[in-house]
Amino acid sequence: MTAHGTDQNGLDALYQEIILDHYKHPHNAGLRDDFEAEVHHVNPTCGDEITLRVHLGEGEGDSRVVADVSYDSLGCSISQASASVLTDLLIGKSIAEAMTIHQEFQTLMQGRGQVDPDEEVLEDGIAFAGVAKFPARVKCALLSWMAWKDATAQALEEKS
Amino acid sequence: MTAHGTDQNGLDALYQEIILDHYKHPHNAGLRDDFEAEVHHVNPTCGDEITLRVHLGEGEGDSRVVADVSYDSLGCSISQASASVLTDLLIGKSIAEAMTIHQEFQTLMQGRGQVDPDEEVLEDGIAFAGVAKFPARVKCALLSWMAWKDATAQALEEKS
Amino acid sequence: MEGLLPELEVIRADFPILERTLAGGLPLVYLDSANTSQKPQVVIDTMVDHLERHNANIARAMHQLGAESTEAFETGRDKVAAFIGAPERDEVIFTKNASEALNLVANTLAWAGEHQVGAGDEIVTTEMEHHSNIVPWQLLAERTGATLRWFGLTDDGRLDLSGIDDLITERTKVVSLTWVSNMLGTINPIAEIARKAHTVGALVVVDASQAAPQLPIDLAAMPVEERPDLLAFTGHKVVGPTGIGVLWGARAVLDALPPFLGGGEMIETVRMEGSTYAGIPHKFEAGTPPIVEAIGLGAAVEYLGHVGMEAIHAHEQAITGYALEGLATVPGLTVLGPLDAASRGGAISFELDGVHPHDIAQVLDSRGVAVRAGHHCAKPAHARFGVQASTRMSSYLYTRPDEIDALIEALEYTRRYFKLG
Amino acid sequence: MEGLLPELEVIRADFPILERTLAGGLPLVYLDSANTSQKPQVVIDTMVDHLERHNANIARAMHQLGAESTEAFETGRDKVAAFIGAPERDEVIFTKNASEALNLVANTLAWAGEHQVGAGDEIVTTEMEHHSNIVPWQLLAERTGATLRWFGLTDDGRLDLSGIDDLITERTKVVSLTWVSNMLGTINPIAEIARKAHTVGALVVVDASQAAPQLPIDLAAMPVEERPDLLAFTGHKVVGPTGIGVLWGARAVLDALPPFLGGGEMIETVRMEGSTYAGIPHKFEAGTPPIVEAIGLGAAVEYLGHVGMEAIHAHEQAITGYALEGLATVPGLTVLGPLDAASRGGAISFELDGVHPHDIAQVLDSRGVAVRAGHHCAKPAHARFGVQASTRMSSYLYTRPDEIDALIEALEYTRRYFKLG
Ligand SMILES: Cc1ncc(COP(=O)(O)O)c(C=O)c1O
Ligand SMILES: Cc1ncc(COP(=O)(O)O)c(C=O)c1O
Repeated sequence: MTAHGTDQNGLDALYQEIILDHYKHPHNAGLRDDFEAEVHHVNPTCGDEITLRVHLGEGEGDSRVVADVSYDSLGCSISQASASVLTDLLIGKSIAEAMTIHQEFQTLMQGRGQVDPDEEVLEDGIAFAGVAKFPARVKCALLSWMAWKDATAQALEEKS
Repeated sequence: MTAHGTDQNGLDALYQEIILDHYKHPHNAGLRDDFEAEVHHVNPTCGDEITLRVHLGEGEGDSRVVADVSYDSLGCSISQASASVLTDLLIGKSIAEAMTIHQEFQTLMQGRGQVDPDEEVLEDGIAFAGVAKFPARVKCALLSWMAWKDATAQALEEKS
Repeated sequence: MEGLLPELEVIRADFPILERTLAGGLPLVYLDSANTSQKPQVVIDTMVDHLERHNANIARAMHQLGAESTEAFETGRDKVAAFIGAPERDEVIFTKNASEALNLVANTLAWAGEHQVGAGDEIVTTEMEHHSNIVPWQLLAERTGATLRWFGLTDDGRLDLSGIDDLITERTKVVSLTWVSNMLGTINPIAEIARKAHTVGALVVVDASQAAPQLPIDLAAMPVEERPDLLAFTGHKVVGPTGIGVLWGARAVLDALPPFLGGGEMIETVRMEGSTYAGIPHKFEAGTPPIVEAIGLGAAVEYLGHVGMEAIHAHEQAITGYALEGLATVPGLTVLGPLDAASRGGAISFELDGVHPHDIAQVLDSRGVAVRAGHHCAKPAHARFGVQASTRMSSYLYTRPDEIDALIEALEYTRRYFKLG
Repeated sequence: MEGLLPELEVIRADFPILERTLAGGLPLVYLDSANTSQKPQVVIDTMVDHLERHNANIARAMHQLGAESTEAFETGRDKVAAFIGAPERDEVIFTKNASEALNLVANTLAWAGEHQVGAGDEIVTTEMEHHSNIVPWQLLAERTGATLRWFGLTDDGRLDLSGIDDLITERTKVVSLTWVSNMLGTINPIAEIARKAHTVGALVVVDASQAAPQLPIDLAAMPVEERPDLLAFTGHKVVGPTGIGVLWGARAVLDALPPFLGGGEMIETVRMEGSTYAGIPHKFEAGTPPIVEAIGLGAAVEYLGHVGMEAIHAHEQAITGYALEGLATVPGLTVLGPLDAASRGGAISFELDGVHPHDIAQVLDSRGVAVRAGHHCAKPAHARFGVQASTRMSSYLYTRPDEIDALIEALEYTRRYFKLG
């Protein structure tokens, strides 16, 4: 599974091919016009930034659909790939389902490498398992996820 | 020369009989009405305080006589005895002479126990030689002397 | 003696300085712990290990040393949070000492924000405070036009609460007081005062500099009405290093205060035209924090936790009781503050007729007994009792009863030395 | 190589951390000294000796430990004064870091006094400052109605002085700038700027956080017109501990500033109704100061003095020159800031096409090479060059040329790892 032969101190566990692919070819990138909430999140220590918009479908509360997540981000491979994977995983899901995935991803990231990811739920997201062993990089992986949660909360408030 | 037989870690060098005598029976104590300048000095670390008045004789500059030094002080044996000795030494001298004595006393106090006092000049003041070995107490011994210098400067300014 | 730490000799062996001898080969009798406490080997070793093997700047560095240093520093915060039972670990702010922690609060209250203090507002403190809990409020009052008011003291050294309804009113914005007096030893009823202050919507600031070393503190377990909004203490009095203090504050309050010092990691983003700020705790930790000190403080409070704060408190009370008994046998000696050990901490200030405190301390020092003489940064409390200075003995978890005996004996010697009756 | 410290191996042996190995048994290549420097054994040992044998609070204590501690602390001040050639040792104020030193100045300028800043006044800084020399001035401007203005930068990373006559005018109350940039490495012409600022009566504040580690400083030898009025630096970057910084200020200026933090030994007398304050340095040292840290800092600057600041500066220039040459060989790598070693300090920030700085730092770390990635607390300078982050290597007196080789090699590896051309 490692990308470069001998694993340099876990480096290949961090930089899985999947991550590098998403980094070089991010999915759903760019800001799109339909949205109910936009947030701007910064990682103060390193300066990584993301502007993220959430567009929800009609309906009530948790059952509304995540119709779109669009974003513009500046940052390292981990933070960029993570945003790309996020959109793959969440767009089209109900908010309830998306929150479950969010929780699963966060648990994985904060598990210090002790948590086994569920490929059924996280799909490409399981490639981030190695990131959990690098505490300084966990924030990179979570930046877009925190932004999405914040934006979704705002979008829901907007409605009510 | 020590007051109490065996010298407890230089204690007897600090508390010479002369010092204890001046402490118990201070000379020229109290505030008197004739004065050109009054100052209030505090040793911030320990709280010792002195209010000191200087009365100068007629004349010009340095040749004026220190007609009186009166004071009210709160403090330890060293600071009290020092004020008492100061008045003995300075009252009646010209300002020029008094400044020389002041300088001599200050040099003794700041000499860390390496300076030999001149009994001709300092009289009872030589009893303070032992204080110079106790850095924490040097400020006690100098409190009244600093106050006198300050008050005298103010009294001279007043005139001009 | 009832209440002493059972393993006292083991504990003493943890403190290398206690083996030191002084001039003349005398053993050290250290009774100045309210001024600063001694440090156990584990605190020193933890700091050395950090400096020799893990030193790096925190938060900002991605390399292995940086990750180790950051982890050690933030673990220090976790340990401090556990030590005081902080509801949230991010509510623990590292400052340079207790004084900075108190000034942080007083200083930020001057500026625009929910809790801003202005003309007509009142700040309440007490006459038994350390200067570090008086001067910041005087500066705040002076600079904002607010009025500083204070609780007076009873003759036996307790807060005079009789006028509390006049003192704490709708105009009161802040009530700041010490939990345990560093001069009188008095333990104040902070729960009762907090309850009252909260009914008028005032912020309650507690100076725990003398409480944290001696009393078990569990903020999360306090009823909210009685819980301080902010609480300060200092590292060097809880067997930790100098250069570090702690401000704990309820999140809502800390979030509402404007920034104190600017720079370093307290920002979210900086443009020349303006900046936004990070969340707590970083918002109040401008610049490189006291890293090795936070790590040392973590080891210190963990050490105290292992010994047990209940056990330390009992030990202090036993020693204090024993000392009060001993001091009562010295002719001409008057203790300032409450006379029963149960309602006081382990600092005892006293006067001895006919000898000035400096002279007492000097003679005691010549016998190896280290105490403090002066106003102990509590001039108003001294003025209240009509004294300019006093002598203070203060014990800690390593104090042995025979050290109290040495003190009493040295006081007798002092009387003889100064030829008192 | 010309200019290297002749006894480099002896010096390296003084720094215990340099013997450490990292994950995978790799040797440590520490190139993050502008972030924080490593500590020589003598600094660690001096601190340990103090904690194990002399620990006591200072100034206030009359006993032997107190006298020893006070003497050691004040000797620390003497050594720092000598290190920067301070005209007077009492002009050296100990703070907790450089950030607090800068904030002390900005904060006290808000209050009544000779130098008070108010609406209509102007404060001048530069676009290459560390956040710690930007945010305090933004807060001051915001809170007083003054205006913050700044020098822009030229494309090669120097101050753009072309508009100096428009920028520094009769309205200017303060000019605050860094001596050496922590991001671009640029050494600024502080003498020239001070001279100009003094003609309009402005105070000159110099952030010497990156200068003090590398350049010989002799304040007393500077012509007064060119001498800063205030100068700040931080202990942990001059091989000293964290938890301590230095503010030097001309006596007349420090005397004229109102107090900053209140409490502890900064007072002359305290009554509940009002207080008066001590003279410098104590006036600005509220609470228990960083005692063991001041002692450690004294040992640190003495150590640097023994090696010789001229020699250290030459070493840094040699290493920097060698590094600039090496970096120039890496395809797609761009150095930010001046390209000649003579006009810059030992921090070199760079970009590598196609790889984000975090990813570079991560790969470098896997090879044992510790560098910093991010905005280095200099977001405006990054914004000026259109980058959001950069990678920074920074050397110090213990850096060996083969460590630069290791960096270059690791950068090549990074390019291969990310499959760049
Ligand atoms: C130029 C400059 N100024 C100020 C600082 C702040 O120093 P400290 O974080 O120790 O307060 C630093 C270092 O971080 C710096 O490089
Ligand atoms: C009650 C009290 N408050 C505040 C302080 C100030 O602590 P620090 O000097 O560490 O700031 C002290 C100790 O000196 C104290 O005893």
